[in-house]
Amino acid sequence: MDSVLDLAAANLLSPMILFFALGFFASMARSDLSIPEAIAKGLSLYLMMAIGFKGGASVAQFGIDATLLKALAAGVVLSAAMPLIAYRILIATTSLPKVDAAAVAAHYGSISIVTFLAMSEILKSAGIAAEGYMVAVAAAMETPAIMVALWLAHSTGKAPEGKASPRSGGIDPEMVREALLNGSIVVLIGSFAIGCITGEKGLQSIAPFIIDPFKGVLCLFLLDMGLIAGRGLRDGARNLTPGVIAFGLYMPLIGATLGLGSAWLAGLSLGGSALMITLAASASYIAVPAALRLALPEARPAIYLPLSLGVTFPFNLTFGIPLYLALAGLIH
Amino acid sequence: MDSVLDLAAANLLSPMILFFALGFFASMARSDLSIPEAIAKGLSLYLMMAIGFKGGASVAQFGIDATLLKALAAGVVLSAAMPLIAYRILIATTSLPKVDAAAVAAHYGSISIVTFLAMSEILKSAGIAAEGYMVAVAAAMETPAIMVALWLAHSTGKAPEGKASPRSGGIDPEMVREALLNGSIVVLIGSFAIGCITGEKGLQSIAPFIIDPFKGVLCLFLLDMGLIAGRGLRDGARNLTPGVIAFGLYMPLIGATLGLGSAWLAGLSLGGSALMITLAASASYIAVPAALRLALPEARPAIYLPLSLGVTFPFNLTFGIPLYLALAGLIH
Amino acid sequence: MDSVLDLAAANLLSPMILFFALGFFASMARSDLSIPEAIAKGLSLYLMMAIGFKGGASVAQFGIDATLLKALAAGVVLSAAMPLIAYRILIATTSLPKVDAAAVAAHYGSISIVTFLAMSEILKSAGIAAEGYMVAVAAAMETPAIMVALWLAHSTGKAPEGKASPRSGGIDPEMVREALLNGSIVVLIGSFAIGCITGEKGLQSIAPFIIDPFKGVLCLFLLDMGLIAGRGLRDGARNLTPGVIAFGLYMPLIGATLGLGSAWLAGLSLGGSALMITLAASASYIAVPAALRLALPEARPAIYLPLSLGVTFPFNLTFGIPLYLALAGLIH
Amino acid sequence: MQTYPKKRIDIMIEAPLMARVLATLDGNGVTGYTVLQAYAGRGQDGPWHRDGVVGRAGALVQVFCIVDESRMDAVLDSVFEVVSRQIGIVTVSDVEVIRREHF
Amino acid sequence: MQTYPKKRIDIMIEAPLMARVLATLDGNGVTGYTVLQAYAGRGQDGPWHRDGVVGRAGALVQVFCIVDESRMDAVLDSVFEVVSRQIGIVTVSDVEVIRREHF
Amino acid sequence: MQTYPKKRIDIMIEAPLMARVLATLDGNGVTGYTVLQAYAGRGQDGPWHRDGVVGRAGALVQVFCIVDESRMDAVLDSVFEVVSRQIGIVTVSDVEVIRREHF
Ligand SMILES: Nc1ncnc2c1ncn2[C@@H]1O[C@H](COP(=O)(O)O)[C@@H](O)[C@H]1O
Ligand SMILES: Nc1ncnc2c1ncn2[C@@H]1O[C@H](COP(=O)(O)O)[C@@H](O)[C@H]1O
Ligand SMILES: Nc1ncnc2c1ncn2[C@@H]1O[C@H](COP(=O)(O)O)[C@@H](O)[C@H]1O
Ligand code: NA
Ligand code: NA
Ligand code: NA
Repeated sequence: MDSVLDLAAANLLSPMILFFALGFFASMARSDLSIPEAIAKGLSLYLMMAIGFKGGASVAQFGIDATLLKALAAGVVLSAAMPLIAYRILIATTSLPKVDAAAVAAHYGSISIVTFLAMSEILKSAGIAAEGYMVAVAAAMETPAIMVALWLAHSTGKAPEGKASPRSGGIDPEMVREALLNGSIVVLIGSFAIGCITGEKGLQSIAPFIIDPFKGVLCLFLLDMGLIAGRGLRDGARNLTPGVIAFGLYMPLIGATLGLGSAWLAGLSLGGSALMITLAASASYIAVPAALRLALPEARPAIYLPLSLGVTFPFNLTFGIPLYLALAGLIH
Repeated sequence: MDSVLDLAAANLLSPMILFFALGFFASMARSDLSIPEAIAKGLSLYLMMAIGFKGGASVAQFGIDATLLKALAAGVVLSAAMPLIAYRILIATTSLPKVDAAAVAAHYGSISIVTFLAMSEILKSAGIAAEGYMVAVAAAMETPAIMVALWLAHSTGKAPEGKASPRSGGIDPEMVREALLNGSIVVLIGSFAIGCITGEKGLQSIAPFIIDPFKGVLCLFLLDMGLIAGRGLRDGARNLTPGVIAFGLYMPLIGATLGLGSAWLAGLSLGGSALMITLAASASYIAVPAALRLALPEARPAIYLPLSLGVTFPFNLTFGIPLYLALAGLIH
Repeated sequence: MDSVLDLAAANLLSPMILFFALGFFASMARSDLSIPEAIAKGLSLYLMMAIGFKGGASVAQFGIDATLLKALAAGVVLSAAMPLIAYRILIATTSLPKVDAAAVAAHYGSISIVTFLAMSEILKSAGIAAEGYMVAVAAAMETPAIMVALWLAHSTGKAPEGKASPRSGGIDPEMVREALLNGSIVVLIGSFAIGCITGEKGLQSIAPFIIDPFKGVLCLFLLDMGLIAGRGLRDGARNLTPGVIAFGLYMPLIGATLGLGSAWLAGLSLGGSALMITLAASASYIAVPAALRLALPEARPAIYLPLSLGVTFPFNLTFGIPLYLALAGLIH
Repeated sequence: MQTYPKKRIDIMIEAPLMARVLATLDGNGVTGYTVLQAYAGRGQDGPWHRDGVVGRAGALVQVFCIVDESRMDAVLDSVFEVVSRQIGIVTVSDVEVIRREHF
Repeated sequence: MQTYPKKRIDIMIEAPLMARVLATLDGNGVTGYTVLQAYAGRGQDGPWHRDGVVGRAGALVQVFCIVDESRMDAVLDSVFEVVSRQIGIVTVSDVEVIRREHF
Repeated sequence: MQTYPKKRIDIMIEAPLMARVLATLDGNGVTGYTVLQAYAGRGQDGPWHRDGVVGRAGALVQVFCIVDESRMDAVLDSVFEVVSRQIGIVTVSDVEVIRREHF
């Protein structure tokens, strides 16, 4: 237990978390600090490219085995199953309308890649190796939750169809294509593939760009995430009831538990398990909101965005990460 | 004297100054070269983050002593006193209306962080150490000058109040809050604090991002500053009388002398003195103009911007820096 | 022949080309991946600054000789002569109107700096040195082709003058000034000059910015070029007849042959020859289109942009580069 | 100078919906349209700012389109169908153009 | 399609003043507004360009707001109070909207 | 609040032409103008998007200018001369302004 607390303290006092906190409190204090959208997008592209490439190069070096398939399958099942659980809990414990409950559920089935990055850095600092293909698992977990949540919203029959044209509701193939080909996933998976192809040699040739400054760039990016999360919470807190906020804090723990089981079933290493738990515990705030605005416009972003960004994301980053690493230790 | 000239020559032929000159002449020749606003803002955030963090980490390493408080106090006093001097000189030697004189005075009391960065680099190349907390002194010197100048403008009674609503004139608390929480200061002081907390270990973990490429990034940023300064001078020179231009060249020397005295009183090291002198000699072109557009809209940006950006900034960067370093040598 | 194939394979499997391919196929698959304009502009500035500076520093180190002048002269002659050849071929083999033929011809006389960068990287990986002043040759080759093409368009008399005002046609001095002072050229030549002045010492001081991460940044930039080229081809392919597409594939070979001759005449090294051949073979898609929209608005961008960007650029990057290096080997 | 009366349709829409609105305009045979990116705003759902938004959701774009009056109703009907379930503000105003052929 | 007449108020203002103008609009109970970022311009004080400006000062933003005619005068009066001492251009024009409830 | 009728001229133009159009406006003695950067669009020549364009060519900017009716024809004539050979859309609409001196 000692080491969990040590880990937690070390995490809270790392530059990454402190920059996040700086952004968070700057927003709360209504500072005019902001990072231009173009820069934030550029940093995010860089992070996807770097993490994908490194994962691919590591696969090229250590090879793949049956665990890859098991981990992928576990990820997809988790992403599809968690919204069902989340939805039931929300209906039972909060007064959210069904359509909002389905929308929130989708976020918790999907993942936050930044939380994944933060866990990867913690593992790296602690000298714990992880399966390189976990980035592919991360990519695979982004979308299934959206499909399940849409099915929930429409099958429970309460989505107000109104005068909507057929193509603005339901799961149409165009939407699936869009979700699968969204920019971040393409860069992540594409860089992963390039890493696999060019291997250690390719990695060496661009290491001064994608490895050396990585952690510093992540700090700058987390400063921006802190600004956004703080703003989200500041503007959005009044829309969240205590029951909903509580959900944003315990649902990650439920996800983490399921992630732990999946990691164990798939036979992942300590580092891989920590990443799988983190993915399960994390909630989306990019891919899912964008998809839902198109496919489930009745669901209110003013509920799901502050919850995922302003409550769950900071919780995972600060307290979740050391806890999930400790959890992973239970099966190794 | 020899070594001053050597220093001056070395400074003029450094990549930093040459990139500044490239930008300056490109603007003068009406090239369409420009650096997108988002990139310039991103570079500036990076520079604030890096300089703040490094300062903080150095404080963590070497500790603080009473000099810190003395230097902070000296900085605040300087920032508040210089506008009074500058204002009197302007009223006595130029035909600027009082409101413009007060506005210009505010700029010379406040500071230019880029000039500070350039001096830091020169010190680093010359192997001269400086107190890490000088970045905190820089931050503390940004705002007092604005308050004093507003008081000048309003107390000399000539600010045309006209039909203005009460909240668009005077020193209201909201404005003070805005000035203190402006983005650059938050990043500078926040990174300083993070550097203090995470110390040498934190610095090492992000050094490949914030230390190694620092000088190169500064060169690119100075290219942009050159473009902006050149454009400012090109479009604005016609608004400046010879008396005003002369003020833009000798006021830094007055500031430098006062800075020298303060550095001596505060007991700063050679490097710290050079930085203090540079801060006193430099003139703001970011924080002060933004604040004045709100609080003193009658003052003409067409006067104060070209003067600070197109006259004083290039002067300090090219001739000022070696001179200020030599001045610092007088008390060590 | 073996080694050419090896080289070709190595090139095709390098991270640079794979990132280009990733972008290309992402566009083709209509992914929403995009790189913000400001980031793309920032990356491009960085690349110009880095390549210019390195070239200049290498000139400072190895000195210049008569070859420099010969290479510059050869470059200017090539840039002016190739549009004449290209124009004739287009008129003879395609049904393009004269004004479009002249416009296309201008692109093939001018150069693509990114193709040049890619060749430089290949040379660097292969440990082949090249004359640092080749960046100056590249800059010198950008503009002459435009002048010749405008003269072609107007002298062949078929440019529909219509009710156009005199200043919107012909070669006016303002346009020449604009073309010579365009942003990329100013940064390239300016950084070259700064590299010459500050030499190896200057280079060392900013190497962690302009040398170490260079290849990685180029990969990210090529991802964007792939996106743009793919989009250009996707939207523009229907405007291109087979004859025009074929021209986009064999004209680089004609250019390469002329480049080979010029390199031989100028007495360039193996690396320098490979770069000269690459410049001759490459086609512009930045400077020339911008100039033509002003000076030859009747020419259709829907023809010249997809041809240069979507056909010739990918061809050069993938198959051209190893071939041109092999060609350079013929004279060494 | 001779000018001709046309209608300008302005559609403020969330960025993720942009592709769908443009496809609708394409399907209605308008001769062209232009998109501007909004920077910040506030509505019934609270404020937003481009620099404070992650991903595409949340930020708005403004699509405008100059059309002949004769085509206006058809365009409005089909645009309305797309935006009726989402955030979307549509305005119409009178403009004069100087090149008639273009619209 | 049924449309309803409203007024569109456009306010060009220096970026540092934006927060103050938006607060004024908020205080006047307008249902919403949108801000666009201008790129360049020229006025009596000379030219400016977004890429050539340091800090926030100098660049302009354009705030627009669709309001009911009944509310227009109140909005204009209070906006004018804010912009009267600064650079600021305010225009009003007629538009038709398709969703009446929104404004 | 007292307002005064003016004309708003909007000129959509390719970015490389911007300098020329602004010089024309300067030459016509307009009191000022503002430029917005467009983000994407489609016309007879197909679609474009700011993030998918290399260099300056291809992207559009929108120049607008509030002028007095008396000056409108002169401005339109000379702008038309510049844009007649290029891509360019010019519209004119009615606006009311609150500060008469400014235009
Ligand atoms: N009256 C209005 N005038 C201009 N823009 C508006 C107005 N109302 C809403 N908007 C814009 O539309 C967005 C969504 O509005 P709403 O659906 O009311 O939340 C806001 O964030 C604004 O950018
Ligand atoms: N007549 C006008 N039409 C459009 N924009 C204008 C006009 N006059 C001024 N502006 C804009 O308002 C800014 C300030 O104008 P001024 O206060 O005249 O210096 C200019 O830089 C332009 O961006
Ligand atoms: N009817 C229209 N309404 C608004 N913008 C248009 C219209 N037609 C063309 N445009 C814009 O002008 C550009 C060039 O149009 P075109 O000359 O038809 O290719 C397009 O890419 C659009 O951005
Ligand atoms: Na999850
Ligand atoms: Na000062
Ligand atoms: Na060529």
